[in-house]
Amino acid sequence: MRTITEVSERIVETPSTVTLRFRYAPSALPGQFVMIWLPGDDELPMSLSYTGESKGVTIKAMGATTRAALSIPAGAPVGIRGPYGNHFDLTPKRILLVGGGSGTAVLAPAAEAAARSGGSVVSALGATTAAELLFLDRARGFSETVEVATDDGSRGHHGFVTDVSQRLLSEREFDAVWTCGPEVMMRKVIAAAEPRHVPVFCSMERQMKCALGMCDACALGPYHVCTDGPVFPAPQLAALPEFGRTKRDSSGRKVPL
Amino acid sequence: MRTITEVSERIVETPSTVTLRFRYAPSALPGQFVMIWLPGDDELPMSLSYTGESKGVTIKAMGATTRAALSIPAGAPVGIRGPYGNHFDLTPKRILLVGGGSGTAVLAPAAEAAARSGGSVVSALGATTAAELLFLDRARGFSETVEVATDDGSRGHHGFVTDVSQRLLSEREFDAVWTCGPEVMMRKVIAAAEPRHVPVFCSMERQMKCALGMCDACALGPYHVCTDGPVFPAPQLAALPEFGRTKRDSSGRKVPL
Amino acid sequence: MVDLRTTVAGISFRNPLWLASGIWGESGNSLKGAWDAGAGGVVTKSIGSEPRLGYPNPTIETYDKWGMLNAMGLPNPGIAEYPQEIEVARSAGATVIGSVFGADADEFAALAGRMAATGVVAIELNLSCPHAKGLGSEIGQDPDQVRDVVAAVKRAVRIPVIAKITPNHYDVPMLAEAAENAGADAISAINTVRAMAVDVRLRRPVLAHGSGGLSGPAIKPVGLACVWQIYERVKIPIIGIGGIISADDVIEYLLAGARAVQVGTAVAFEGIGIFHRLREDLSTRLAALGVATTGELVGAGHRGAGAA
Amino acid sequence: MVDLRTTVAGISFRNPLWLASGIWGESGNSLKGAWDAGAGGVVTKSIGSEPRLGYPNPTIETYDKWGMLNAMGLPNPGIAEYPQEIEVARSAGATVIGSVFGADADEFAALAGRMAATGVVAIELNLSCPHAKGLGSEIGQDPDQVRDVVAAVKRAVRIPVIAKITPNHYDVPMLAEAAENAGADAISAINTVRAMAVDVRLRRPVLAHGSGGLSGPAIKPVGLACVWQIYERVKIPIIGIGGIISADDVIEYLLAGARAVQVGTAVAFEGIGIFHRLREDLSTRLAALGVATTGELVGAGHRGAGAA
Ligand SMILES: Cc1cc2nc3c(=O)[nH]c(=O)nc-3n(C[C@H](O)[C@H](O)[C@H](O)COP(=O)(O)OP(=O)(O)OC[C@H]3O[C@@H](n4cnc5c(N)ncnc54)[C@H](O)[C@@H]3O)c2cc1C
Ligand SMILES: Cc1cc2nc3c(=O)[nH]c(=O)nc-3n(C[C@H](O)[C@H](O)[C@H](O)COP(=O)(O)OP(=O)(O)OC[C@H]3O[C@@H](n4cnc5c(N)ncnc54)[C@H](O)[C@@H]3O)c2cc1C
Ligand SMILES: Cc1cc2nc3c(=O)[nH]c(=O)nc-3n(C[C@H](O)[C@H](O)[C@H](O)COP(=O)(O)O)c2cc1C
Ligand SMILES: Cc1cc2nc3c(=O)[nH]c(=O)nc-3n(C[C@H](O)[C@H](O)[C@H](O)COP(=O)(O)O)c2cc1C
Ligand code: FES
Ligand code: FES
Repeated sequence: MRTITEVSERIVETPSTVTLRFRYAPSALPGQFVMIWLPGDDELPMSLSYTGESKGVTIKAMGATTRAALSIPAGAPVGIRGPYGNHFDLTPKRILLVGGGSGTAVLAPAAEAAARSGGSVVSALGATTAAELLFLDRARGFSETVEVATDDGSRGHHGFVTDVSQRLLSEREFDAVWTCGPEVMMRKVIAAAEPRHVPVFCSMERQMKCALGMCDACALGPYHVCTDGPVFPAPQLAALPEFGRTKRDSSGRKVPL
Repeated sequence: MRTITEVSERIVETPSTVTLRFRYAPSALPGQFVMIWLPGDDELPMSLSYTGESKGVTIKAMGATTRAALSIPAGAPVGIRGPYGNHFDLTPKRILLVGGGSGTAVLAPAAEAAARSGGSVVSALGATTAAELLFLDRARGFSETVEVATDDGSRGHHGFVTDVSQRLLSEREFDAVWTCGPEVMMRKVIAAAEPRHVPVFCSMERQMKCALGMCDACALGPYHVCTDGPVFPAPQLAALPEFGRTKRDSSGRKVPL
Repeated sequence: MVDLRTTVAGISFRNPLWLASGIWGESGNSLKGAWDAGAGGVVTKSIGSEPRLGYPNPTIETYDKWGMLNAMGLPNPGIAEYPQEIEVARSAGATVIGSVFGADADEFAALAGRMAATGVVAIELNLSCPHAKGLGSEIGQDPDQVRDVVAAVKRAVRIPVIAKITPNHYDVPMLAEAAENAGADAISAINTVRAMAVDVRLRRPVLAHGSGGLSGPAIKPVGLACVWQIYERVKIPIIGIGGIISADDVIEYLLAGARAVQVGTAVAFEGIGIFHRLREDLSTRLAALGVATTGELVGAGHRGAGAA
Repeated sequence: MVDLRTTVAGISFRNPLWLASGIWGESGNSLKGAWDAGAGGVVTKSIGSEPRLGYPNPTIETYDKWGMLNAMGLPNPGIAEYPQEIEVARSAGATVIGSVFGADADEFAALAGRMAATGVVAIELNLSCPHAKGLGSEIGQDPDQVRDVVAAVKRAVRIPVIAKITPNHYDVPMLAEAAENAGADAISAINTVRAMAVDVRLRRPVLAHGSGGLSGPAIKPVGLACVWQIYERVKIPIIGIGGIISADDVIEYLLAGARAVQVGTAVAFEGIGIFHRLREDLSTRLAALGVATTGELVGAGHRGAGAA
């Protein structure tokens, strides 16, 4: 039940991130992910950074497989199954998008859909350094305002993107916050939004094997990220001791994040 | 893929023949057959003598299983699969029906359908003796004329039903002849109709196991009775050396009819 | 009302529908989740002596709604860390069966002992994983080794021991007999059927491991044949596994001789809600068939034609 | 144009799509029909020394479009009457492979000799029927008996001998090796997988015989695993069987190591026209994959990642 498709286009987004575009017919909603098989290597969960007929995933080098993925040329065959998981609720109209690193990949198509249907998006993008800011131009397209933070101060606010999002939350009214990035970052986003009663939705990542809610690899408290997520409303996460602290490795053991 | 259903009604038609009625949802056309499982015993091919929502088969005691079937009470469970096979073409308007013994079982629903859609049916029914005449009353319902022949002369023409059908063919115009009965009988019907260019359609019987056109049990020349039949146009049969002469037993050996 | 309670090897279960090993069974929260969803018992992932990462992905392949192929490679957190997971499920009231796998009788016995100490109600011995070299089925296909493993485990624990049998053998009941002779308290059958998928475009096996095990509706007829034949050869209770997705599937297994069943792949096809649905459907169906307890049906298929 | 011709054990076939034994194979007219419909070779029903009526009905059960269960019980007209059937097919130009089954090496050898005299191009030994006591799989599961049967048949005939292997074994390639060591010219795999169905209303097995053999798409992953593993252990050509219904299924078997394939149950699902469709689809698909002959693909899955 995998579809083998060719990479139709390969776009270098940042020094550590590429987007692979490919034709894949099944329809998908922003927030959903696919399992992408890099033959000879591994099969990984990747959020769709493009959800139209020509789909795309945006991969950041994290370990061996994702590093290898960076050099996949256009024309190379990849296996796709999915899309899996839930998606962002597109009814809120005024949206704060908080993307950390490659987290912006999954937020972009959701924000584009929101903007297309008359919503307004304010984006706060963070990265270690200016060159690593993902989808900055794309964000300008779907956002009213784009604010930026870098760890090294090479662009925008010198510091955490959560400083920026906290300020935005105090300056403006939002119906929802959509965020994806390191869990400590998302924890802070939730903490800042809570007193203002703005609901936060986080796109989560865990080890995945089956993506079918069966093998338990992606267990997160009582949830399976593959079927109950990857998008979780903040209250579900806040109740979990592991959120922002531990994950499970391939063996199912709890390990620090 | 069998449906277990209860015999809703049991009608003694003749000393050697009973009709079992039962609910069975799949739609069927006159001429088609089902595989009926008499649990603990065998599973046999039986033409549908009633093709509506409440279906029916009319069983004549031939051997051990059909004899046992005669004593199946109302309420007993039977397994049904099908319907299988082709069916009578209902476009001809003036129809001669020639039924030998239990052969009338498969012809009756076809004739009823023809009559309902404005056709006219003339029926020639044959049996060994008057008591064995099947569906005489039913035939009066769908026929313009019903003529009868018995081997012992206890009713109607004393002799073969083919004598009657031959006469009818010479007296009247028909668009088609539908026949079912012993193959020697059907051979004669074909012989009589041929010079008059009236197409004849015969419902054939052979050993059946799969009823799916796979196991070869029902091989008849190049045909499988279960999928290419049971209704055959006469020219297909006339070309076969085995028609009216041999059949295959359960082992696939050719044996005399 | 139909009474769905069932007793296997002296242990009572609230219903005969257990979660199969390897499904929702790595974490305590998931075991609890399956219990909360209505499972009558929950079998843990097969646990080994050390943490095991399992095989790289792809680890699964699916076939419409009729089958699934997997080669997970027995990933598990290892027995040292596992008691805390079982505790999560047990403290929620779940009836937990602990599954273990090992390379020889000693390892099985040691693991079973540690597993028993966690408070599980029974041990299931995975003698049948078709795709982990040196583990599971290599042992499980040899009646002598089955006997040794079961005997060693029986010496090590006081709780009931269930031997889980492979279908990939010419004489499956012989394996069950070997387990029974060595003192097994129950047999569970079957594990997955050795199988494989090849990708036509890429000219390579789909699963990273190459071969794997087939599960889901496709193997129900295989599991039924195994349970039926085992029932004719052993006296201890049998837990039927393989392809169960409907109440009628459950009843088929009961008639073939199973006292309880396990549900695996159907959880992927339908979600954990399948336990609730199966429980409701089973009650309704049994009531319609005029059956008051599932026990009435156990092995009834062997007693010739019952009333319909 | 893609060249579909294939050579197995020195015999050339116009395409690699053969009719499997037991399907359209009892009568010469049907063998001819399958040939006329485009099959590259036609395997007869397994023929024994005497006529056999087979089991009473029900002899089959179907599962949607993914599987079929059968226990025909090897009905066949017997070797005395069968030459006339083969003659019908041969005189129409068909490439006929004669399948035989027996209770021991002597009977197999005698049958094979008589079968060879009919002009078939090769003998297939049914060492694998899962539901006929004392015949087929009881012999086929024992490597010593496989060796004896194949050796005796090889002494009795000059035409190639194909050993048809059961999947119901823990070490299927071992059986193939036994056949190869005894001189078999090819292996065909697989026969049906031991299986069963139970009727819930009637509380009895559906098949009159009780158990039977599973075939159709459900067993394709099983057949592929067998062919793949056999390919790694023997040098003689392999004919892949089990669940084939599409051109991609055929290619999967080629990649796993098959040089030709046989199609059975799909004939029930689609009709004999499947041979024409498979031939057309296979040509189209191979052309799209840039493959000129099926031979290029045989075993190519083992050589690691080819280009896609
Ligand atoms: C639903 C979902 C959507 C995802 N979407 C994207 C995406 O759009 N773009 C993208 O670049 N990545 C995404 N990921 C994460 C991606 O799958 C992992 O980064 C990838 O599996 C790492 O593979 P690797 O073999 O290169 O790294 P490994 O060698 O496995 O690991 C490298 C480092 O990353 C950590 N890591 C590995 N997997 C994960 C994970 N799933 N979550 C958190 N940390 C992990 C490891 O612990 C290690 O520190 C997503 C994950 C999930 C579950
Ligand atoms: C498509 C089809 C539709 C049929 N419809 C009807 C029907 O509506 N009513 C009905 O009574 N019967 C019908 N039959 C025939 C019925 O299936 C057989 O008569 C029955 O199988 C005999 O079963 P038995 O076990 O009682 O007889 P057996 O003990 O098997 O045989 C008794 C005698 O009948 C002969 N016989 C058995 N089967 C057949 C057969 N299929 N054709 C010809 N002779 C046979 C035997 O050779 C023997 O002489 C139909 C058969 C087919 C193939
Ligand atoms: C993804 C997956 C993982 C499995 N892991 C195990 C395991 O760790 N131990 C075990 O004994 N069986 C394991 N099995 C086998 C199942 O417990 C069960 O025996 C088999 O899947 C047949 O049941 P099903 O058709 O309901 O899935 C696994 C099955 C699947 C599909
Ligand atoms: C109805 C039926 C009858 C069969 N009879 C035989 C037989 O006589 N001899 C034999 O070697 N295999 C026999 N087989 C097995 C097939 O030849 C084949 O090995 C098996 O069905 C798997 O292929 P498939 O999935 O394409 O059907 C039979 C299979 C079926 C379904
Ligand atoms: S990845 Fe298997 S349960 Fe989520
Ligand atoms: S009954 Fe099997 S082919 Fe007709």
